[in-house]
Amino acid sequence: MTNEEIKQHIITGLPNASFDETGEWLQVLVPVDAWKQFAQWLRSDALQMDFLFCLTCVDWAATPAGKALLTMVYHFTSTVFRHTLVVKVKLDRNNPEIETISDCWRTAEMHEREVFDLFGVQFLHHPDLRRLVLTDDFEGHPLRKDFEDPINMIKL
Amino acid sequence: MYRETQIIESAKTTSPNGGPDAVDDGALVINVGPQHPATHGVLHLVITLQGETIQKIEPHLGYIHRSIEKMCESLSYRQFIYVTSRMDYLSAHINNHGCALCVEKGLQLEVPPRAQVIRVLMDELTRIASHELWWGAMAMDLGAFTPFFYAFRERETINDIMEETCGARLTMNYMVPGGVMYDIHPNFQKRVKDFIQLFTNKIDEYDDLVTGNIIFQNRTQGVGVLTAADAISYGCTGPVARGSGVACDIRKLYPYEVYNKVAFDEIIETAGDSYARYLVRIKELKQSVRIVEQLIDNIPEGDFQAKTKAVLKLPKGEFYSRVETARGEFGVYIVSEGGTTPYRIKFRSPGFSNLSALDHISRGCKIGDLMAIMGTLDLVIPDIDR
Amino acid sequence: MFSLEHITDFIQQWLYATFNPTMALILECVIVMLLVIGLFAVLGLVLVLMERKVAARMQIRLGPNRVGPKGMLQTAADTLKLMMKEGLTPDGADKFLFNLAPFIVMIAAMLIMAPIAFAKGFQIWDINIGVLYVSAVSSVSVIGILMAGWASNNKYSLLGAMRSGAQIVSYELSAGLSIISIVVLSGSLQVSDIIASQQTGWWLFRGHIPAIIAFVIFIIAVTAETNRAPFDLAEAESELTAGFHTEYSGMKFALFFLAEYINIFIVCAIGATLFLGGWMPLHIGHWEGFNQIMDYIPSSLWFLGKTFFLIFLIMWFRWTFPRLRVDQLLSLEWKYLLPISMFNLLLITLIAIMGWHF
Amino acid sequence: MAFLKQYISDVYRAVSSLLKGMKTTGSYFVRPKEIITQQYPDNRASMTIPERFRGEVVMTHDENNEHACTGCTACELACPNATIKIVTKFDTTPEGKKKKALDTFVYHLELCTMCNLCVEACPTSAIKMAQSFEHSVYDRSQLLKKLNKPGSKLRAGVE
Repeated sequence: MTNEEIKQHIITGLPNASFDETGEWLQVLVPVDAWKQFAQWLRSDALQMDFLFCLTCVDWAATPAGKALLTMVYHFTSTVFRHTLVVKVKLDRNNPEIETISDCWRTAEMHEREVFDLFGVQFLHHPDLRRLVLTDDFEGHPLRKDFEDPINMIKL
Repeated sequence: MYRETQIIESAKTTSPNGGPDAVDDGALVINVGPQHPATHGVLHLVITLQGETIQKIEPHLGYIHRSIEKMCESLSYRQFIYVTSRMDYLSAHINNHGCALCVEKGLQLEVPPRAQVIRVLMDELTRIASHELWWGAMAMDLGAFTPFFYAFRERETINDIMEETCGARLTMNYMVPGGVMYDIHPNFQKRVKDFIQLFTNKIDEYDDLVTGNIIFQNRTQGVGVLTAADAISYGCTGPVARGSGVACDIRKLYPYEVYNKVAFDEIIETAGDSYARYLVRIKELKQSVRIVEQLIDNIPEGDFQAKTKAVLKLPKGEFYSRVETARGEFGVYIVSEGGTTPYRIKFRSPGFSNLSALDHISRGCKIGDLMAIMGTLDLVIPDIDR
Repeated sequence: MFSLEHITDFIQQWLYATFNPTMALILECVIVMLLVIGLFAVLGLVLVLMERKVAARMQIRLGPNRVGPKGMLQTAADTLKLMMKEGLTPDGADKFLFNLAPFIVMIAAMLIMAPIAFAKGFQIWDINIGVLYVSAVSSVSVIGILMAGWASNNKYSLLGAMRSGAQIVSYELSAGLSIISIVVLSGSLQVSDIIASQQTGWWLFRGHIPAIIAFVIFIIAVTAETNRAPFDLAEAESELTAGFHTEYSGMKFALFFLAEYINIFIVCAIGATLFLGGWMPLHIGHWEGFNQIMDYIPSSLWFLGKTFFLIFLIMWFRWTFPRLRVDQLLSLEWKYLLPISMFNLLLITLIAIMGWHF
Repeated sequence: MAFLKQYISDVYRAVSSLLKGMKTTGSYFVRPKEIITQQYPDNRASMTIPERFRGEVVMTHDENNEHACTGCTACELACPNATIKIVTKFDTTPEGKKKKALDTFVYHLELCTMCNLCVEACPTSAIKMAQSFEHSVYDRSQLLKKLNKPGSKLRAGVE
């Protein structure tokens, strides 16, 4: 499907989504409260986005515009139609909460645990939200821009 | 730090999906790893057993987590490439390739044809070397020690070739944005051709020793079945997904460099069991040889590196590139704010997603099957932990 | 001609002439004990070195080559190291059983030495139920293994021990049935009689195809009984790190290690005795000249040659095959080996009754 | 009967596959020429290291004890691990002008990953990768190296 067709499909389902076509793939910005429903629709309906190949988060604290902003970035592709879509969800940096999608895409379970570990994003209704790579008693979230570790981090 | 008793307690009380697969009292919880002969690195699996049957596997990661993504945020676009060799150290070339591609995408840099061919040649040689090691280690996991040495004999030849051209055996750092670091060594073509000749004879020996062996077939056939739908849902890529019948070879789907100009087949098996994954890799060896054979005499003349500025600056924006490593799809996601260093970088490593399917496919298997499954998932732990 | 029989006879006569009978018997026992322990030490060193050299040659490498000429003293150095090492007993282990287990395994291995005929007339105890004795005592070692696994307080050890128990008990059956087929052919349980019955030819060749099948089954079964690859599930290092001896170190580990190799030697010696004629030289029909040349080779060399050939075969298995899974191991025994060997035993009985063998 | 046929063919297939494997290992057993063991360090004299092999960073000095390092710190900037530290001083040229020059080239071998980026970055080819690889020492401080030889100076004509 071309980007235009994908856009049409999305707008019928989610009128207040905003698009960005500057990158390699079509990007869509989804409000956080509509996310879960949108994800389920993506997975099963016309777009058939069954393959979530990248799930990550970006902390914008080091930029002037994003003092209180985290962005979840989901890269989807469809093994049926071979089209790719990037979905972004903006979160409040001080209290980041988002619904889990690990029930739609099984790979999200581990990826969400990783994002929780390194960014501190709370995934609601996640089956097993614990730290993944760091120890259970670790303090802070290392991939946030304001994380400081005076012992182990060497500034060049 | 993790305390063993705590982990055992947590494994007993928490059941991730609740309900039917809650662990009952007669279960035996054992820790496989982080120091265990079969995990090939510091992977820690907490396994709940009922007799010898696996009820649940819970991977505990992070023993070799170095926060490479955070490190890369303070390294320039030339510098960060070498770090990725330390992730999947068995396909270091291909990782570096993915990073170089991403930077080139951001700079809109045209790579000279000679460099493209050299890169693909190196990728395929790396893939052969990686699959060689996997083959030996997999046979060793299943109790046959001798194949390991045969595999290493051939792998050593590749390493020697790499050493001559790239200057290092494992973490080469040969890819730079815009091409390769230096031209191929004058002996390169001859040595690769010698290797190909030697190697094609040896593949039959591998079949005699392992593939056709009745014990090996019984150990792998029907073990750890991953369906196509599950493979997609778990984000599996590479030989793991292709063993389940999912076409996911990045070299075919989204060709980069000269992959659209060479003839090779994407190997797909449909059984989804360990044996299918094994066959995919063994057949991929032959396909890699085919690619190398096509390219080795056709390296175009010209520059091996495009002219680049001394300091690279990517424009503001997001760039994603993906390559097919020996283990699957390796993605590099760079968010640039226009500076000399990436603002945020994310490596989508194939091993991480492939590992997440481990619990699902090994439930109900015997503990001996776990070795076959882990062997065919071909996990490289630094790639998972990053 | 040089013969061990003359030496042993001479010593016995001298002992009984010099001392009273009780004293002579005690002295004889002491001599035998020293000989067996010496043999154990030498066998352990030689077999471990042989294993490492065979493995190295198959794996296109050199193997031990630093200590002594061509690495001959490597195993001696290893033994020295193991003796110097601290023998740890893990916390929470059953200390008594933990320390007892290696000795049980070792003593079981030592006991089987008794009825083996090393050369013509060179046998410790020619008991009239020799073969029965061997198969009875060899199953004692499983108790030691179970004990080691249980007492270690380690889950890997326990799993390994349980596997070993299931495995040895099952494979005893087909090993026993193959032994019985030779007993049927030779008509005696006594080791010396069985060897004597092969004067004209070895049972492997005289018993037609059923004897060969019995031999193959015997080799497979004893490989399993000695916990050797491809049946090394009790140790299975890629699954259970080291199985039942995970927690052992130092000299106690060395005893397990030694017992494994002694067991291999013993089962191969029994195999050589039953199927390949023990110390009997190779005789072919009426080729008198050939038979006489064969007779010139000392009987002890014949015995050792046959035994080491079988040991090499078992080592060859180990360095070629992957390991079986535990359920496949048992189904191999119960679905394939046991039915085949029962049917085979019937055939052999028929051959023996009808006198069809050569 | 079909069952028996299947049973026998199973056994035959199994045994023949096992024998094939034994043939492979057995053939290596009788061919000691195939042995590939390299007896390092005994073969140190006959060992050849490819000229591109990256063992450690060295600075080339010519027979007059002169090097080509101007102290421009390009390598220091290119290094991802802070392996290189350039200490500069001010020399007085014959014309009486002050000129920046290399004082000490500090090289931390223990931090180096042999990525070759410093050699690539050097505008005057003053440093290169050496083929030595036996770097193990008993004390980490011995890995901290000063690359410019004592009393060495900048080769004339290198800018």
